[in-house]
Amino acid sequence: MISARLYILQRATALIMAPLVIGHIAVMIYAVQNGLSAAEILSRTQGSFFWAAFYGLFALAVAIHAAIGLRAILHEWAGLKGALLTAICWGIALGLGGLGLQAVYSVTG
Amino acid sequence: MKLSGHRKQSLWFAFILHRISGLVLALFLPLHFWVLSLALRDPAALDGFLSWTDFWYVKLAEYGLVFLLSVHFFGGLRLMALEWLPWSPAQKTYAASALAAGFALATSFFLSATIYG
Amino acid sequence: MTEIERQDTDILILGSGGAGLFAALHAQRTAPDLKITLAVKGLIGKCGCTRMVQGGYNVALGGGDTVERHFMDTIIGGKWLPDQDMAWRLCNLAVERITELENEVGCFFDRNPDGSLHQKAFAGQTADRTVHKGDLTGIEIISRLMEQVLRRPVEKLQEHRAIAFIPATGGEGLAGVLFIDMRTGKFRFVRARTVLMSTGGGPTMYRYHTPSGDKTMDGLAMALRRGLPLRDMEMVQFHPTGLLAGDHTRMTGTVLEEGLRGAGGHLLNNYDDRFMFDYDARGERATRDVVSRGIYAEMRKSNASPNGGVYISMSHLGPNKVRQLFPGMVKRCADSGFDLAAGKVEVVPTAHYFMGGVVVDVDTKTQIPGLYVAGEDAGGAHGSNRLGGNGVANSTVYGGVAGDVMGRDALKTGALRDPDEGILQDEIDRACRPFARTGGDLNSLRQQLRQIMWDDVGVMREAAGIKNGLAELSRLKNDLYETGVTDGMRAFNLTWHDWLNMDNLIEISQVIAHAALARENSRGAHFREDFPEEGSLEDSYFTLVKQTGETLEVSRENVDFTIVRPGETILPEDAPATLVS
Amino acid sequence: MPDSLPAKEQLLDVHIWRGSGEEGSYQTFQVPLQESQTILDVVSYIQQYIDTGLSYRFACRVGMCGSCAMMVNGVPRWTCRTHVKKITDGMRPADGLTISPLRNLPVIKDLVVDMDLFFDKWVRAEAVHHPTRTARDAIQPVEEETAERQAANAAIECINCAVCYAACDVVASNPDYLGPAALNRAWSLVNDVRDGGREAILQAVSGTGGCHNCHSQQSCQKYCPNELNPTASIAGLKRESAKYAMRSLLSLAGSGKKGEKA
Ligand SMILES: Cc1cc2nc3c(=O)[nH]c(=O)nc-3n(C[C@H](O)[C@H](O)[C@H](O)COP(=O)(O)OP(=O)(O)OC[C@H]3O[C@@H](n4cnc5c(N)ncnc54)[C@H](O)[C@@H]3O)c2cc1C
Ligand code: HEM
Ligand code: SF4
Ligand code: F3S
Ligand code: FES
Repeated sequence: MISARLYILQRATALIMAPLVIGHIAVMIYAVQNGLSAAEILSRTQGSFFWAAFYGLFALAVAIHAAIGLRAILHEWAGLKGALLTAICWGIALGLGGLGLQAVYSVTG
Repeated sequence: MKLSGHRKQSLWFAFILHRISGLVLALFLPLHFWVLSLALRDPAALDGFLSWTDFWYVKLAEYGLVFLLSVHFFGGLRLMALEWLPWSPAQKTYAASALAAGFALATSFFLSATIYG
Repeated sequence: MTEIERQDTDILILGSGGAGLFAALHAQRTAPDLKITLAVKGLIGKCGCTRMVQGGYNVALGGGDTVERHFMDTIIGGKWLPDQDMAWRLCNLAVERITELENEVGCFFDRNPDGSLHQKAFAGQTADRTVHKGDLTGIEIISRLMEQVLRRPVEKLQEHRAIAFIPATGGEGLAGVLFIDMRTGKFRFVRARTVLMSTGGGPTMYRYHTPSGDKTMDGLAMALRRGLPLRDMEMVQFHPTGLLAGDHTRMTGTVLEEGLRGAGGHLLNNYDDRFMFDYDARGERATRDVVSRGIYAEMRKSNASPNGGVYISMSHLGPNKVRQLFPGMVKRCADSGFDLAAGKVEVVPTAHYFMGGVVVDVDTKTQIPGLYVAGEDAGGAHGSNRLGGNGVANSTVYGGVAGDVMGRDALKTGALRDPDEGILQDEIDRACRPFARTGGDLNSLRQQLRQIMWDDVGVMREAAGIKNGLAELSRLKNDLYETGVTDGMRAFNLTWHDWLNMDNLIEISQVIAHAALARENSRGAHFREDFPEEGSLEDSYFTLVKQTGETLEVSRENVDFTIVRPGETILPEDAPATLVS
Repeated sequence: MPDSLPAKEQLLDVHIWRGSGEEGSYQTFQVPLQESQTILDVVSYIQQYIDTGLSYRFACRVGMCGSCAMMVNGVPRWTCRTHVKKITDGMRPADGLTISPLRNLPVIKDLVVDMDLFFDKWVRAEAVHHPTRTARDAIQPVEEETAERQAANAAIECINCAVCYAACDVVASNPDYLGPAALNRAWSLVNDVRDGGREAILQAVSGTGGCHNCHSQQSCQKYCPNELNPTASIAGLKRESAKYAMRSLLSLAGSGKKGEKA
């Protein structure tokens, strides 16, 4: 179910996410030390182009990456295939991407 | 899925760990995004959520998620190394190291959250 | 009347060893528009002995070696009994065939540092001539051939056991072949314009034997029943070192490679004495037949190991060195519970190859129009002894020849021939015979057969023993025909096939015994204790056995020295005796 | 009965799968233990001495033909070279041996499976030599020491036993997946300098059933009786075919642009 193209996309997004995951976890370790609050998060992220780009890229990459990953799982474990599988995976990618960008927008916008 | 004999080998466990972690992370993501987007619409609700994190069981769940993320991360790096670097016979060691590293990273997150949080 | 499925094809090939697969490729090339059907007792490419070839493939590829030298070695090795035209064609076409294997089929043979094919010398060769892929040459040859055949439009009839050649009504030529579809247990009759028999002989009627379990002389028995003459049937080659681990395991009899002795392995009797020098000045490095007889004689002196053989010991070379030199053999022994590197392993001579076979011409044609024979089933090319490395050369060379010839002949043949329905029905009845009986003990019969052949028509023979063997074989045959197989579930019924195997094995055992009795001298693989001399080379004869009605007729025919006479050579006068350093 | 039973006969419980197609169940037999005894010997004993209707497949009996693979206590193995002791050591004797047909292939009867699909995929993977020379040309000189030759050689000693195919969960759950053995052979050919089908192979292993479906479970490598490493071969294919796909994407994009200008 995974062709060369999807493979490339999945590995590429994984590579893109690699430093982002490290960054994200580091921020979390740092952030939780001061106790989490909406205000605290927003003060750090709001209006920051850097964080918008950081999390925007993360959200897009993860949407693609997870959709392809779930494609394999849905095929192998749920037996889905063909157009239905492709449609579902597009749905997951667009859904995750949309939700993700919305979340990024709400904390950085 | 019964654990039949052929699956009783460490690298199969590494595979299933990678898959489960990816799957759970993917399922968790929509929730995560939804909670964050509350920041715009309803900061108080977000705070309400965040205050939950004071409960130990939520902390544990959080720990679990961070563990899954870090173990998936290291596992992913391991897989890409397997695919793209010259073959190494030490695959079991790498898988064990990825697990250990994921564990260490998640624990340090957990500790800083419990000590300071 | 039993239900039979019927179908037609143009070219029908029995067996997927080196001969069968090559025939399929060549027939497809020669007659691409004709339908080709490949019928096998096992799975395509996964049965038969070509896959089990270890040492390699003999071919003269220059560097001083010539086709003439290969030919002379073959004739001398066969003790002047080979059909010289067949031997010549074998040596000559091997050159083209090895190139085809490497270039077209894709075989991956070992190389010299300069990139050319690596060749080594087997015993009995005067040049480094054996092309190989490590010590698993057969796997490489058959896997590559199998891929090529699988990708071509060849009809597959797998787990189809041929049980009879069915002549045309009126008797002119062959109509087709009757099979049991082993998976369903039903009969199938396939009409064909041309049929190749390449079922690979295989002397599995001996207590110890090397060939794969699917080989039970089916083809030779089928040919015998249609009245075809078989030649050199007394010539059974024994390999000196078969693994010995008791009668209850199928590992017993399988080959421990020749190279072990070559590298300096010792053969020890039960008292840890190196006994081979009592029999030959070359000790363990003497030729296969000599070492086999040495071991056999030692066993008879009550010097045998617990399981009744002798030991091969390599440990004096240093266990690590043995592991490094023979990784495959060490691992194989270890898997079976033996330590070849540091311990000693029980061995026994084991029936390995069958030189005898159907009389054919150099184009693989038999006396029956439409029937062709190639590979180990065909007699003549090796005479009384096959050189190591000439077996797979023979099956691939003549398999290819058969494919070409059959392709051309099938294009010329008019309508398919109609079968003699009476014979068809008789053959079905014959196969169903055990279902009408109850009782009997097939396992005991199998063990008796193996013991009789081993004792009476084995490594060493003499008239009284052979006669005793013949009497026992007749008794065995009667017992078999009173032994039943439970009917009801014919699909993949191995016990039914064991019965059919036994039928063929006993029949050919009788032929072997008759031929062995008829040869009153000792040549190559055939050793008569009552006639130990090789006899006059000038008057060399080969034996012929033919079935007429219920009786076997044995005759002798003089070898026609068409190319070279005993005492002469076709090598240039100044040619060195050997090129092997 | 064979004449060499040990003095005190020890019996082993053997549970064997009987049936055909999807239907079947386990049946238990008692087999005397012997000093040198393989799993194939155990199965043969049952067919010869206890239940003459039992079906199984073997040919060479020495690990060369790859006909005899079965699941032994849930693990795929070549049975002719698996010593019974290897399995029973460390096992509770009461558990006995469980022998079932090879996984991931349709069952014909009892322990016999239909291997056609396995070989169909072999051909579909273009895992068949693509000649560049004919029998009339000279044999191509190839140096053993080169990296390509060694890579081709490392993957070549496959007996197509389908043990790896049975061990792989992707094969079980993705019917199109070509499987470790076919891909391993394809990788050998990609490295074989004599092969003219590189592009055809890379294309054949890049589709929906191709090498990219492998999740590196490595059971193939773990259980391959010949110690081959299909995981490494498949990794190589993933690399080379991804590069190939990138190149063709780029060249497509390139030609697309030219098309626009024109
Ligand atoms: C262990 C071993 C090692 C050997 N090593 C060497 C070596 O190093 N060099 C060398 O030159 N030779 C060697 N030989 C000999 C060589 O393998 C054979 O001479 C040669 O391969 C025979 O080829 P073939 O095609 O005639 O028969 P095989 O390869 O034996 O094929 C026979 C085919 O016929 C099929 N068949 C049998 N009966 C029927 C039936 N009733 N209906 C349908 N199909 C049937 C079989 O299933 C099989 O597919 C070795 C043999 C053995 C056993
Ligand atoms: C939060 C983010 C992530 C999510 C939700 C996620 C999700 C998934 C999912 C669902 C799969 C499919 C698993 C399978 O087929 O067995 C997968 C596979 C994979 N992931 Fe992730 N992933 C994330 C981050 C990462 C990161 C950061 C990396 C690498 C650094 C990574 C590397 C991989 C790789 C290499 C695979 C392929 C595994 C295979 O084909 O067997 N992932 N991911
Ligand atoms: S790769 Fe190994 S396990 Fe797979 S078919 Fe080949 S020999 Fe068998
Ligand atoms: S077991 Fe299967 S998942 Fe890949 S590494 Fe082997 S093919
Ligand atoms: S019988 Fe040939 S590999 Fe086991």
